[in-house]
Amino acid sequence: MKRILNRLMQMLVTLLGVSFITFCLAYLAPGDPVAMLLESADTIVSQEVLEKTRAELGLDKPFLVQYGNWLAGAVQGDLGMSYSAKKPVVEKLSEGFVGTLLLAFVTIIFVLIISLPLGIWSAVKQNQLPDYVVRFFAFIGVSMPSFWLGLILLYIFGLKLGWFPIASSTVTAKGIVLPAITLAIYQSTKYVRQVRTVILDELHQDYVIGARARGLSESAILWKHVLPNAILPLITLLGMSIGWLLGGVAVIEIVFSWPGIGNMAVRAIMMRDYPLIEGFVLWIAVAYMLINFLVDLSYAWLDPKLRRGEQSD
Amino acid sequence: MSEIIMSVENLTKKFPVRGGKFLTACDDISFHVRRGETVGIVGESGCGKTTLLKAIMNMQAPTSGRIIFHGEDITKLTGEAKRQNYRHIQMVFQDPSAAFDPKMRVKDIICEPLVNFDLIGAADVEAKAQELLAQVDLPADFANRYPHNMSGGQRQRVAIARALALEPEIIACDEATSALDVSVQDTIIKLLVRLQREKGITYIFICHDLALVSLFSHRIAVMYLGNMMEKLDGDKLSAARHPYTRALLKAVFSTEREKNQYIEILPGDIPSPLDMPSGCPFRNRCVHCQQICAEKKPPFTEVAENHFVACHFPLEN
Amino acid sequence: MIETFKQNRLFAFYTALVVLLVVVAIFAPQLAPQDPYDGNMRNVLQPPSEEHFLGTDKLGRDTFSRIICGTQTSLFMTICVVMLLAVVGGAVGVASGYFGGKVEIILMRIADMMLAFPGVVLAIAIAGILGGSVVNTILALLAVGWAKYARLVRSLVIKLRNNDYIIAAQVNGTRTVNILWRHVLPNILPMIVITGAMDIGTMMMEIAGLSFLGFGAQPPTPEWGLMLNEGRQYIQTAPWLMIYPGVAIFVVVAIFNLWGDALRDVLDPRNE
Amino acid sequence: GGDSSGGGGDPTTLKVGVTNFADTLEPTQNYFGWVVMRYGLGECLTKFDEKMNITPWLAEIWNVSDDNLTWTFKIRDGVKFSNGDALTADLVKQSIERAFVKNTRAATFFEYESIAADGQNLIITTRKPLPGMPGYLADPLFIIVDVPTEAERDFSKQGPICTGPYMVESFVKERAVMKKNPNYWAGEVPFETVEIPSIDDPNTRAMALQAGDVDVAVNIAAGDIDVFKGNDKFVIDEIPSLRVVLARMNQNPDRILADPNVRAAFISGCDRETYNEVLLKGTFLPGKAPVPPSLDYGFDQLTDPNAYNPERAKTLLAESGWADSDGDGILDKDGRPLQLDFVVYNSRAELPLYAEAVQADLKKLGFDIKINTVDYNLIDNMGIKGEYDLLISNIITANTGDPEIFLTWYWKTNVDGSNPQNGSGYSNPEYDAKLEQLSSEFDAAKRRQLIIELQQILLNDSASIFFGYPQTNIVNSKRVTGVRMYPSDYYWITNLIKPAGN
Amino acid sequence: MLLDVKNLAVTYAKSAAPTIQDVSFELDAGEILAIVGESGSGKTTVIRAILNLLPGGGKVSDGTIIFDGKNLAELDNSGWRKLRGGDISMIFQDSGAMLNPVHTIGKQFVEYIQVHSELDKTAAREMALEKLTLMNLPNPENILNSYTFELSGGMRQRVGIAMAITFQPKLLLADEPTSALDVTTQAQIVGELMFITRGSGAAMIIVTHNLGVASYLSDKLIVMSQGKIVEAGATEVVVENPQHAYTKTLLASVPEMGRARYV
Ligand SMILES: Nc1ncnc2c1ncn2[C@@H]1O[C@H](COP(=O)(O)OP(=O)(O)OP(=O)(O)O)[C@@H](O)[C@H]1O
Ligand SMILES: Nc1ncnc2c1ncn2[C@@H]1O[C@H](COP(=O)(O)OP(=O)(O)OP(=O)(O)O)[C@@H](O)[C@H]1O
Ligand SMILES: [Mg+2]
Ligand SMILES: [Mg+2]
Repeated sequence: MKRILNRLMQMLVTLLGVSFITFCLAYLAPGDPVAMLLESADTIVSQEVLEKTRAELGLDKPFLVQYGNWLAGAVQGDLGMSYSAKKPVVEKLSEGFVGTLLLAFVTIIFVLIISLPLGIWSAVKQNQLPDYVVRFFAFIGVSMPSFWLGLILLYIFGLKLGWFPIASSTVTAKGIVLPAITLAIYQSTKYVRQVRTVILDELHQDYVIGARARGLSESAILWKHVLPNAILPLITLLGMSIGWLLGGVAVIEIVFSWPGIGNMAVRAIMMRDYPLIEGFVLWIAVAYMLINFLVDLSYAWLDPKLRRGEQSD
Repeated sequence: MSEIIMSVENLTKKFPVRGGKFLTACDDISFHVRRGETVGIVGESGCGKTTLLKAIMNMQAPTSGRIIFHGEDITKLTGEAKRQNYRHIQMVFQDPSAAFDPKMRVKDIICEPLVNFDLIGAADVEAKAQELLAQVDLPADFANRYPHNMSGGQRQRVAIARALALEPEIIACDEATSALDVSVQDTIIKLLVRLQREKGITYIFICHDLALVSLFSHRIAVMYLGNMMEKLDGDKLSAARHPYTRALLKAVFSTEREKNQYIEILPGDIPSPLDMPSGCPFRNRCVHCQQICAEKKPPFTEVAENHFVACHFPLEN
Repeated sequence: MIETFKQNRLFAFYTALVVLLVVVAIFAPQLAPQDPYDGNMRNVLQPPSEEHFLGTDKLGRDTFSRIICGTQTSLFMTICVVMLLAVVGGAVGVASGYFGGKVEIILMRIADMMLAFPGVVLAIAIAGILGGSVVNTILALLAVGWAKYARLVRSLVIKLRNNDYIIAAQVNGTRTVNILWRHVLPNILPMIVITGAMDIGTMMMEIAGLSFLGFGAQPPTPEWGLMLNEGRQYIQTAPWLMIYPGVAIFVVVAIFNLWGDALRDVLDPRNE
Repeated sequence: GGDSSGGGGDPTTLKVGVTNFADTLEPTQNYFGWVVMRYGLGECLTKFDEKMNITPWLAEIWNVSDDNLTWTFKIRDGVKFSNGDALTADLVKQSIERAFVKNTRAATFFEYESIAADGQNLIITTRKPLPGMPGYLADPLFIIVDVPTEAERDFSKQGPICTGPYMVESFVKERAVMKKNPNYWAGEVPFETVEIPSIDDPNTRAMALQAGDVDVAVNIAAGDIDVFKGNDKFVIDEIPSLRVVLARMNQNPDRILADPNVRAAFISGCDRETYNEVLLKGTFLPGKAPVPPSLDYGFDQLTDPNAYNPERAKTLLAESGWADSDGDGILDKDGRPLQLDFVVYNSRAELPLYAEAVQADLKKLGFDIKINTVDYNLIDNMGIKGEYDLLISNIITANTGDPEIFLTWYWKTNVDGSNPQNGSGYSNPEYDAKLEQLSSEFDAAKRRQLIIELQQILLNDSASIFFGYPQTNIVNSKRVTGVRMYPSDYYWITNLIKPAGN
Repeated sequence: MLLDVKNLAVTYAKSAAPTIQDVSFELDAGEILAIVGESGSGKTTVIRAILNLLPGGGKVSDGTIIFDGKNLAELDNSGWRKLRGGDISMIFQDSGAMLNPVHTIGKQFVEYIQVHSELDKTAAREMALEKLTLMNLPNPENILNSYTFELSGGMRQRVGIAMAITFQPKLLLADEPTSALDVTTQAQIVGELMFITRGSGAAMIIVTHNLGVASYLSDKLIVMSQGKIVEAGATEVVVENPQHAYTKTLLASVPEMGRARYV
């Protein structure tokens, strides 16, 4: 319990830091936020109006006060107004959220389906043909730019074969397939290697020799002993990937016109929509922390050392 | 009897551990070291030997207590003063393969202390290295080897050569031979003893092998759970009077088979240092334990000349 | 050195490939058959032919020449990024790992914060806010990446710090500066080099990704990511414009990945 | 090309691939009204036909008083808003007044003395004679919305209540879904639902159409149009547009382009013929003057002093004292390199192409052109503020029926923000005077003459560079019929688009 | 004869020279054989070769191992599995490390029992409890529910021994079973090993570098150096009257209480 509380405290501190950095970033960025908020394509607002709004929004206060206000708002779920959309950042973010969440989820499922069996297979058959084949493809995969792969898949399966939509400006079951597969291929190539390394590491542990000496069969050793041990490092990896995916995978979302948060972020950056960028960065930080926290929790639950340590506290 | 060169006074080291508790690794340890002598410190794993040595080597500040050397408390030294102190105290590590920078040649390794104190120039390294190697019975051509091209025993000789380079007054050894085969251990010990005779070096020799310590220490201190239990002359070990020391002696197997019939098994495990028994730390395994042992920690008493025992009921010979 | 090559033929082979790439990068302007910036605008979007080995792009520039020159851009940016990462991250790591204390706590907290981000996204944000350019891309990747190196180096230094031979050096009276310089640095260098070498591929890809999004190199720079982005417009009518830059990225990244792997096998102390 | 366009699909649903810059459907916000109109949601009092003639729409008929100051528009009977409210002159009045309150651009079209509703008649009195009035009211800014419903409806979130054939079902920037307006006044509405994904990337849009993801796609880029040409599954409606691609040149003091010689050299150095005929495959006509040849404003009789002539460009630069003193290939003067910041946006494929072509051509003359790609939404604001040396955009020249507003916005002298659209610092009293004349000239022939003269002034001053005039297109699969491109570019989704079977 | 090892040679890498060579010895039921020698001399290799558990691609490159009349080289996979933990058990230097850290000891003990018998879970657990009790382990129920990291070194070693004797193996292989332990614990474990083997009539091969332990425990002694047996014989004879120079040095180097001191 104490450990978890500790973790939460640490997360809060980190979040505070992240929020401060992003706020600084936006604060230092060129452009007058009030003007950006009020002005649009064809309107220029007079100096008095600017000053007045600035005072209203508290943007004439010292930097730290402004940060405090922003933080207070953020805590209550108010991240300010998006310059470009002229609507609350939170609302804007939530629009992209569904797409990103779904894409992340489907991708991870694909990744697991592809990489776990292949990784295990290649570890068990170390330095045999299956291992070489799997490693070869994994290697091809890591060296291939994902956006290029995406374009090629789009060309073949979207355009030539017409199986999947070219642009999924909305969340659809069909539309998610290509981006998820592109991401999954890209991620899996990494995973296969990692799974392989982790499994190989475990296979070289003493307890495997112990199990053999007790007459256990190789498959029992693999499934009952090696995998439970391998799961911990893999969970960490998985957590990192999910966090990464939740951040929105800008390039892929753009290639497939997927309405996710990464796509939105790139536009926000192009439009210099700093409140939205801030909100976005903060969201990523929160998502990452949450995932890490969950990973920690799962450790506390899966790792007997931690589980027992908890009880004796 | 020679002069006292170093005295450890009431040295205590506590480590904070999770849950706000403290682990007492060394509890009120005191002893003297005399010039030209070997002090052997024995004890089972976790009894605080390394912690004690780290305090002596000024690598870890003790929680309380002093270590007087050359008239000053060296635990208080910092910065340049601390560095200068190392001219007089050197150390030999347990694992001869880990004690060297793998990227350095032997000559650079053994002359590094001299270079550090600007005692020799770069030009003299080769010659000085060969001289030092000769002292530890290694051929001169070892000067240009790398540590990984040598056997464990050879490496330990290099380590000793490095410790000798500054001609220190004290050399501390933490399990300096326990990673070696017995035959190699034998030659290394012989080397150490020879050097002691030639140069009057003082050793503080930490070890868990009672038999080994008994064979070449002038003084022996026995530790258990951070506490010192008995201090006596090396040649009088068989006359030990602390039940723990006795138990240790009885647990030593011998190649002389008839001796093995005296093997006696001490029941129970060493308690966790986080969960120390009250009173005498050894009482839960001691067959002579009585009421007072649980209540009062036994003080050191001199039961014979230069023979101190921390026990309420020291055994008779 | 020569010994290493003899022992590890594969490593020698990959090193040769890397050297070849570097040579291509350095002499790209001389090697490119045509001016990568100036094309014949009357001769645009030509498919591969004898004259234009990989065809021409939307401004009639020779794709092959642009890809060759892209090696320079790509390699230059990547190597800058990786070296800076190693230096900056390494310095932070050594400082916090060896000295510990408050400095360490603060630095590592910041590093953790940086690591709490998917690097690419943050790099996009930074590059986007600073404005797309080669220098800004390098800065963005540096800002995002240093933490990983700092963490790595710190953990290496901490492990090292408790190593007997570092303690021995202290006991020998070695001054701190010398310990860092003579004992710490040479012993962490292989790991830094390995990490750096293995990162070259990744960085190359990230740089290309940034350019692909328009936050990296700007036209008319011959940069592969940018070329891919431009080629994307012609995926149907001039697919070679999209395919070859991708192939170029793939080949170069693959070579560096192979080399990085081999280098690790050669340098990694654990493999001795 | 891939010929796998899905044949089937739901006959009650129309899918249109568009580019969308609007974050909301509030017609008075920014230029978002354009989108409201293009999506078949909003309608105006008047409308431009295929020839850019003003025709009645929500207003049946109109006339102007003899003093040319009072306009009377008769609002069509029987028109209903999508919620069933009847359209009255009073509601129209409220709607127009709302536009004036919400957007300062309204006043750049006309300033009114009064607006009044009299039965179904809307009476607008202006301060000065405004010959372009009926055309002004065709601008999407003046889309007629049901103002009273604003009390319970957030237009910017849920979309306004209008009179068009379709109404909003859902809207986010990336995608709109419209549904049939059950109360539509002008005949049958053929589709139950219209799905409008926003596919900003022109190439993706083309692929989506080709793959059958959408039935209709707007503005297929030059690079892709060949794929559809000669493909019997698609119909292309391509017309010369009223658009011009131009780059504003910032000639405020201190800017390099303040020197007319440099501007002239710049323009002379650009081989516009090649850009349009080769790079853009003839989908654009080579540029010269502000108003495209598709509008009859004397294109051929205008003379361009800055026709392609790199030698002249070199001479001009030398005259102005630019020389390559440090041998880096870039000219410089007083230590300042000839470096220009060229602002571009991406959602129209030709713009970066022009910019890069210019960059390549002018490099040979010693210009160092830095391309700065920004989002479309930032363009106008940057234009207003003058944060550029060159700013390229694709602009409609006759959104009110003739180029008057266009010629005013971008080049009329901007005195203390009186004409914010002209952020370039261009100012020529002669030009302003002629504009003044034009603004109250009712005679068509005289107006034409004035417009020709205005253009010539701009050309002589090297005020801006006009790259080319696009063809615009809309391409549809043969699943649907009735898809048309209008020169005004306002009307994309109409109730004339029907399933092919019917 | 229970075990007959003849001319055993083991090679690790493909091309390298054999790590151990020409190792031959015999063992009868109930006998204890100790193997001593300097580190790296191949002691571990010998006993791992018997169970075919050589690490890192090690292979028996020559010689035969006959156990209980069977040539082990002819065993197939399932034959090996039956043998391991059945007729031959192994005790390691750190038995704790040989157990999976994420499962409880009980779970692994039960699993092991079920691999070699038809017992159901409860019966297997009963059996495990019984074996642990045999090893003087206090509170065996508790131990079954523990993870390895929760036990002290001595306890782990006892758990290892308890598991090893579960199926009354004919041969116990012990690789430095006391080297990681303190002297007092070492004495405990050595005592227990002695008690168990003598009690059950199992034969044992114990690898140790503690000559004292070897002479205390074993009937026969093998001295190895650089992959070869340099001396072998009855323990008494070898210890008291060593013939080979290496054995002599070795014995002379052992620090013995009461010997001539160095100082
Ligand atoms: N830095 C530390 N933090 C917390 N506890 C420590 C630390 N260093 C040592 N200890 C604890 O202090 C006690 C004594 O440790 P020390 O290393 O001095 O024992 P030792 O006698 O050298 O044992 P060994 O023979 O195993 O080397 C042990 O229980 C150990 O766990
Ligand atoms: N997996 C392996 N691959 C290659 N060589 C090995 C391997 N394991 C051991 N060896 C080598 O075989 C030789 C014998 O090793 P072994 O472990 O049998 O020695 P040992 O007598 O048990 O030593 P110790 O007393 O240190 O345990 C050593 O020289 C060692 O380097
Ligand atoms: Mg120790
Ligand atoms: Mg061994």
